[in-house]
Amino acid sequence: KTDLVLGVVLEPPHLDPTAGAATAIGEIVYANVFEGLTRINAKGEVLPALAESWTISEDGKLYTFKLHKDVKFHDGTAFDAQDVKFSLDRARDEKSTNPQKPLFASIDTVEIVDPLTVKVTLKQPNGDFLYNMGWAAAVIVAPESADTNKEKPVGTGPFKVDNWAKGSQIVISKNPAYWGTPVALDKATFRIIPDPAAATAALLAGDVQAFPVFPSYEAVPQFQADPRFKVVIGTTEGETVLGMNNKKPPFDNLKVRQAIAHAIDRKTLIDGALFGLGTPIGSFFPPHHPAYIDLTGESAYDPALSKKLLAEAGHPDGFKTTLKLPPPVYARRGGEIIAAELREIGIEAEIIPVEWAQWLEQVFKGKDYDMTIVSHTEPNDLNIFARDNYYFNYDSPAFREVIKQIEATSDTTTRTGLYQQAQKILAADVPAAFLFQLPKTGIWDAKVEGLWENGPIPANDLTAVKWAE
Amino acid sequence: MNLLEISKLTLRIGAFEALKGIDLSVRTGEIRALVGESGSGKSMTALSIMKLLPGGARTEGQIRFDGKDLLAASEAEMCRLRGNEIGMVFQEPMTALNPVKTIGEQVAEGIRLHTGATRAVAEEQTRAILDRVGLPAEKFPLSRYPHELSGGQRQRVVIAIACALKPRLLIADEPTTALDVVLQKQILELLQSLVDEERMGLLLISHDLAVVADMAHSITVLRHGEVMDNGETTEILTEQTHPYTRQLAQASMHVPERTPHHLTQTTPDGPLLAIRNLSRTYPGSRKGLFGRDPDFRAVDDVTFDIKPGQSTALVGRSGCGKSTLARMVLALDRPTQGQIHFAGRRIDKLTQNDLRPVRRNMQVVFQDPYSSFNPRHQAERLISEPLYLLDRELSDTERRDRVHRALERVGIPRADKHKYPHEFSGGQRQRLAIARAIITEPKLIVADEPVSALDVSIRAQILDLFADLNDRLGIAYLFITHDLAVARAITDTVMVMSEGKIVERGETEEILRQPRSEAGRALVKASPDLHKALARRIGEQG
Amino acid sequence: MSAPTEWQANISKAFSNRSFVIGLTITALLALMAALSFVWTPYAVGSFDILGKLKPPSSAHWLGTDHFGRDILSMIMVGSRNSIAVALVSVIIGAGIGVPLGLWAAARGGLIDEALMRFNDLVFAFPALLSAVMITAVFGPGAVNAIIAIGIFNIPVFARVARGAALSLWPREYILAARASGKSSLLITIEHILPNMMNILVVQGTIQFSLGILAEAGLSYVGLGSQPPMPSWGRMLFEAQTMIGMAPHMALYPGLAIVITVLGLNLLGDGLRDVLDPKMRRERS
Amino acid sequence: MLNYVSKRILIGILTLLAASIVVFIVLEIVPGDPARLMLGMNATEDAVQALQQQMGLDQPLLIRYFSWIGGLLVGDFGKSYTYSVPVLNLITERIAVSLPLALISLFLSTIIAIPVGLFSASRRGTMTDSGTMAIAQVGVAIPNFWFALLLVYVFAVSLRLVPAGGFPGWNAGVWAGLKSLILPSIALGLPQAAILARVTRSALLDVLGEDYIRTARAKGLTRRKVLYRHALRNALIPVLTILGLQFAFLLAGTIIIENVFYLPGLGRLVFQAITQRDLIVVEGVVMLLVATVILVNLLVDLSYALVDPRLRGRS
Ligand SMILES: Nc1ncnc2c1ncn2[C@@H]1O[C@H](COP(=O)(O)OP(=O)(O)OP(=O)(O)O)[C@@H](O)[C@H]1O
Ligand SMILES: Nc1ncnc2c1ncn2[C@@H]1O[C@H](COP(=O)(O)OP(=O)(O)OP(=O)(O)O)[C@@H](O)[C@H]1O
Ligand SMILES: [Mg+2]
Ligand SMILES: [Mg+2]
Repeated sequence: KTDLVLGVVLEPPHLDPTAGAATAIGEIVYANVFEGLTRINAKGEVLPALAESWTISEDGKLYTFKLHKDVKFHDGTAFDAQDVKFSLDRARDEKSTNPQKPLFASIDTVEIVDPLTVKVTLKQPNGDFLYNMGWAAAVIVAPESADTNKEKPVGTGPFKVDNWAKGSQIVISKNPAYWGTPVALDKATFRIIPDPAAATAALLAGDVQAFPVFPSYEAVPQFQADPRFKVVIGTTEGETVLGMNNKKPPFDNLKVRQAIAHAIDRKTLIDGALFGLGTPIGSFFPPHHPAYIDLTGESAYDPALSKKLLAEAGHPDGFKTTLKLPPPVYARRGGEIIAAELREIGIEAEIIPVEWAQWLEQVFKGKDYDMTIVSHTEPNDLNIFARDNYYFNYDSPAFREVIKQIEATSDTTTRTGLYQQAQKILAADVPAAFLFQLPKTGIWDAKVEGLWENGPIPANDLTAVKWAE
Repeated sequence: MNLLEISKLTLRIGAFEALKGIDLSVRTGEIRALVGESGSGKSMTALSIMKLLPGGARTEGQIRFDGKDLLAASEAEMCRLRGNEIGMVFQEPMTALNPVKTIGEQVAEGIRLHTGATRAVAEEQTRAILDRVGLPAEKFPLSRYPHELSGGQRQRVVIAIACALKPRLLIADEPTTALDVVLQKQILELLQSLVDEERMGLLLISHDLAVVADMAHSITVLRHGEVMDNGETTEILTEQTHPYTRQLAQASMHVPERTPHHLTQTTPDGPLLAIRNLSRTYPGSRKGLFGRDPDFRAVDDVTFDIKPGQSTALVGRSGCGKSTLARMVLALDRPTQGQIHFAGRRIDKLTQNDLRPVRRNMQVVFQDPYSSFNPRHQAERLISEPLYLLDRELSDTERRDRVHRALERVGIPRADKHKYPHEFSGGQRQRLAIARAIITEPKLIVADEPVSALDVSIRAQILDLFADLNDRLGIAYLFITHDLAVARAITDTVMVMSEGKIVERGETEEILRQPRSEAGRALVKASPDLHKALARRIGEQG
Repeated sequence: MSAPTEWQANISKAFSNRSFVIGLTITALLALMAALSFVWTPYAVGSFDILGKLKPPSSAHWLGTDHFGRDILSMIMVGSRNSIAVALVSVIIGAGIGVPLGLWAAARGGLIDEALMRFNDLVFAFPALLSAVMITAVFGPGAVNAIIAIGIFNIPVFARVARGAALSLWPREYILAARASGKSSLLITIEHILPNMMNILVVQGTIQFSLGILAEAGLSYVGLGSQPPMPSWGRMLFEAQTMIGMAPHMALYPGLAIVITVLGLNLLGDGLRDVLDPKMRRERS
Repeated sequence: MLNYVSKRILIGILTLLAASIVVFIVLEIVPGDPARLMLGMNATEDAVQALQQQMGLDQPLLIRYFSWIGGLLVGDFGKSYTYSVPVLNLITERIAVSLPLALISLFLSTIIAIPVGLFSASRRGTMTDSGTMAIAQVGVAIPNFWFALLLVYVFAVSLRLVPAGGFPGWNAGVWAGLKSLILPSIALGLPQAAILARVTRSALLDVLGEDYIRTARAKGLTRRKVLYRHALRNALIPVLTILGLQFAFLLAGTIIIENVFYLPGLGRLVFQAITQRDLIVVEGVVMLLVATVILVNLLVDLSYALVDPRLRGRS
């Protein structure tokens, strides 16, 4: 069997990862249709891709990429240094609509040495640069097809997009002219199934054979008990937090934030909202990362302490506030539980459900909120707490300093130390209450092999997927 | 053997006994009239024969048609009889025909059903019968729909349906009540000639003795579900042995006593109501993409006067514009042209507020005693409604006095003032309507067909009341009616209206005796008149 | 309103009408349940018991528990408040605005009438749910906005019914008589027209009420109705949807609650129509 | 007649125009920026602005309105913000699902309801009649999405007779397409059938009380013949009215049902477009739905004239 039907929850608005942030785009095209200079594998490691190798200068500012030869785009045009320069310059351009523009911010110049060699000069050293070049937003596109990639994506990957029935499914098929190791599948269909109940039914009925990110936690035990299926609970980069508006009273008071953090029972929360499938976190860092330290004890569940802290902060009877919840089920269900737990210590949180567009407008951009629940799924995003004007309104010079050092360091052990220092600062300052790491619930036919177990980045890399005999 | 022989027919609907042991017979070729006041059970008798009674009705006794007991007959047997052997014509021509089928289809349906004729043959027969009832196919193609025919024409179609297969018995349940007198005459003549031609038996139902007096061979009088009187027409009408029959006959011929002094009385102020060149046009209905029917003049250049205390009748065929004229006089509708003067003042352009003093002096009585009152108000509140027109608020005692006086004048006990409309009989309601009209002591009452919905005996009482009020209070009337007997009874002068115009006017007696206009002659000729019928019968007998 | 004797007659007629009696009983029980939920429910609806989640019906939880371990019976009881409130208020809004509009159009005729009919067309032309989606997109989901969305749809319904009834009353002779008594359109409308169409309005009100319950459930089901912690039948169904395989009782009972409520109201409406609407009465005789 | 139709079309166009203004204004005040939504949380401010410019969202309201309306007049619905394909293409793709769904449900509800109504009316007052009407009464009270849920549970999850949802596309074959529309059509159509059956029955009973029915009976027609030949056609007017209303209702009903069965129809398109702030798609779909409702109403009114000759010559 050489074809596979995969279920995905969200339909991508279009298929150009350099022009839209939707994870749904990456989940279809990353590594399958488009490739970057580097790529990130299932473990989150950086591997060579279109760049077969690279050298880094002593000062860490000059990267020289050696490109693969005989690579062709799906439309038959050849891939060379020209395309790399075009892609990177286009992403950095003033008029660029690249959703991850900050990834390219450190690039100073891009030069073509010869058709298979590119030199990239950075403004300052950046320990994450190679990793960044592995993101979906950094894939290499051809100037001829760049503008039409949204509809007719033309990449260098092992699959070509065949057909997109809007609202229903996207079909990709094997690219016979692929430069690298040929893939085992001839055809893969991504069927769009937003509804959890329908997803469950579709898997059970065999309409889809794999659901790499299954949308319903509650149905998981049912599949675990069924030998036809393999259930894989992996990790993601999604640190889920109860964000608080750090500049808005009463959340400007550390004691109030601490009180809230101590009022939340992470176990109940994970059991109730995720049916037990998440990992509790005590700071803003993924547990699977080598530099992770468990700080959940810092904000252990202790309602009595919460009440005491509240009283110390001048709110012995609690207060009224709001909790804006975006659509995902972890937020909506988690919000209900947290609101109930806050009620126990006297905080009356009115639940206001919002759509993503509203959330971005009101909470993220307008900072017009008291509390919110959201999962930060971008990898390596500890630095958001150091950003100016970020929606938490958290402002800690000490933390900024640590982040600055991390960015300028490439040495792993130094970085580990710095990461741990940063984690501790956050756990102490409680700019947000840290809840859990979002799980990746993958369910697929027991005979399917090679799908990613974890989600270091949003992708359904099908290059190694095949049916067992 | 009689064609139809009903004996001891009893009919119960629930606990209510609608018919109590009726005996009735119709011979072949005989026209039998079934007469009685409203609710006496006439229709129930007819429906019993057809076995088309409402659900829940139970019958006892015997109905023999041609020797066969219909009450024992199966539904299938009845279906074979209906329309084939027994035909029936209903009262309301406007609703008796299926609006979505052509008249041809509706007539042919029964023919095909009973004779099994082919479409072509049935169509041929349909043409013939429609031609016979006066709807020749050249002028009235079979493809016409009922709404494309007038009331009289529709009733002809209904008759054609009933007579298509030359039934041996025809039942006609008030076939003309909904039509004006001229049409009534035509339809009755049509029925008569059909019966004569085919030697059918006809059971002709009516509430009006005068209507059937001319035609029927024999009469059965029904009251409260019981037969009161029964016999040959001449005998019944001339001898009037049964008191109820006598009562009916007298009511039909009743003329209130009036002192006609008002007629000669002239007032220095001139007429009470003066109408000058009054017209009312209704926009024509739209036809097709470009055209529109020409505007329709419902009232056309009408001029007349009513003096104080004068009682004037406005007579004419249905649709000639009488009600339209009345509405304009009452300032409920605005004229397109012309002027209306009331008590020396021009009123057709006044605002609602300026109309108040006028309205106080001009009140109205309508035709339908059932819809003239808000069903949710008590009599006291209903009849005191026009007091709203008085310039000052009345005290409670004054108001009560006025109500009592008005009730007294129309002959309703004071105690009834707390009753609701549905607790009064039709005649009492019409008295209440009159009480409401006179409570402001107006100078003019416009009455639009105030007695045409009432049974003859009640009609006589109401006419007396009108005459009496005219005498005692000197109220002038504009009395709209299509019934010449009514006009004759209580008016001094009469105006004949035709197609929006007043074609003739003069003293009532004179005009009714010797109409000069064609419209007037047609009306007079067609009016049922018990006197004349009696005279004719007696003459025939020698 | 109505003549007392007429009332008595109607009441005795009503209680011999099967639809009316069954409908009234169901509706009364519903109202009772809603009222009771203010003072007592088997369990508090705000308290979670994650360990006891998704339990099938038992003697402890008659209708079982949901995914947070809440008692479904208690949720249904409290949810009935929400359904009743939303449906009732939107009927009041619809009737409060629609009826005067319809009466006005019928009394004035002409341009105003035409304008009202066009407004009706406009509102009717929007698929109801779609407008509700748009309204909640603007104002955010919530009970109040659900009320507005449903209420807006009730306006033309009541306007149309009121207009139709008033138009059939205006040519009545008692209205002509009142006009001949010099009363203004407004006064006639208040004294004669409105009281005489009360029956029709009551019947329509019942119908809209039951439609309102369905509409609220639909809106809550797509997440646009009232928000937690207030339980709502539609949202309970939405949440049950993903768990229908393991906890069908979660989908069953709230759905039944909706069906029984709507059924009761419809029966009540049917019964009322039989008793009050003269047209039907004539048809029966 | 022609005159009447042209007048109705004119009114329809005015209604559409009014609707377009209402929709445009309502969507204008919906909070949320499509450009920001597309670019996500890491986007820089200038990237968002650049995208807004690309989408034409930086233009003033009036200009956008008129260019949109102008486009509509020549059949150009604009270009989707998120999908960046012509809105018309999106709509035509989705209509291929929604229209069959609505039509099949309408067909289903009609072929069930009218015979049931006739059957019940012809046995008026019997146990069969009250039994049928009791079932219909329950049917009216069932929310279609709940019914859909139960259907999925029974037929797709437990019995696995039909797919639980999804739509393979018409290229996968007509039968495959129809198969995936079976449950949704039943979920939509059956509750409607209950309503329609009740209306049919009561319209028939109304008509059976008319005088001309008595005339027909007096001709010798049996009850049954009267029912079919005289009553049915006269009862069609209220039935047609409800059918017209139902079509509009079905179109709206598809919004929920398409979500339950994850069918790629108009309903889901518009729902999704609202959450993604793809306003131009929302506007296009709303206009289309409104136009459909107006058109269906017109057709229903015209079909009245077909049924009832009295209405043929009216102004
Ligand atoms: N379906 C019914 N149920 C109960 N009573 C009825 C029914 N139809 C008629 N009646 C009653 O039966 C009696 C006789 O009615 P019927 O229709 O025969 O009177 P009628 O003499 O034809 O009167 P009209 O001149 O008004 O037509 C009346 O008292 C009437 O109220
Ligand atoms: N509102 C209207 N619009 C158009 N035509 C009308 C209107 N009202 C009445 N007509 C027409 O005007 C003519 C006169 O009507 P009117 O009611 O005055 O007749 P009428 O003499 O009172 O008849 P009837 O004796 O039947 O009451 C009729 O042909 C009628 O069709
Ligand atoms: Mg009768
Ligand atoms: Mg008249």
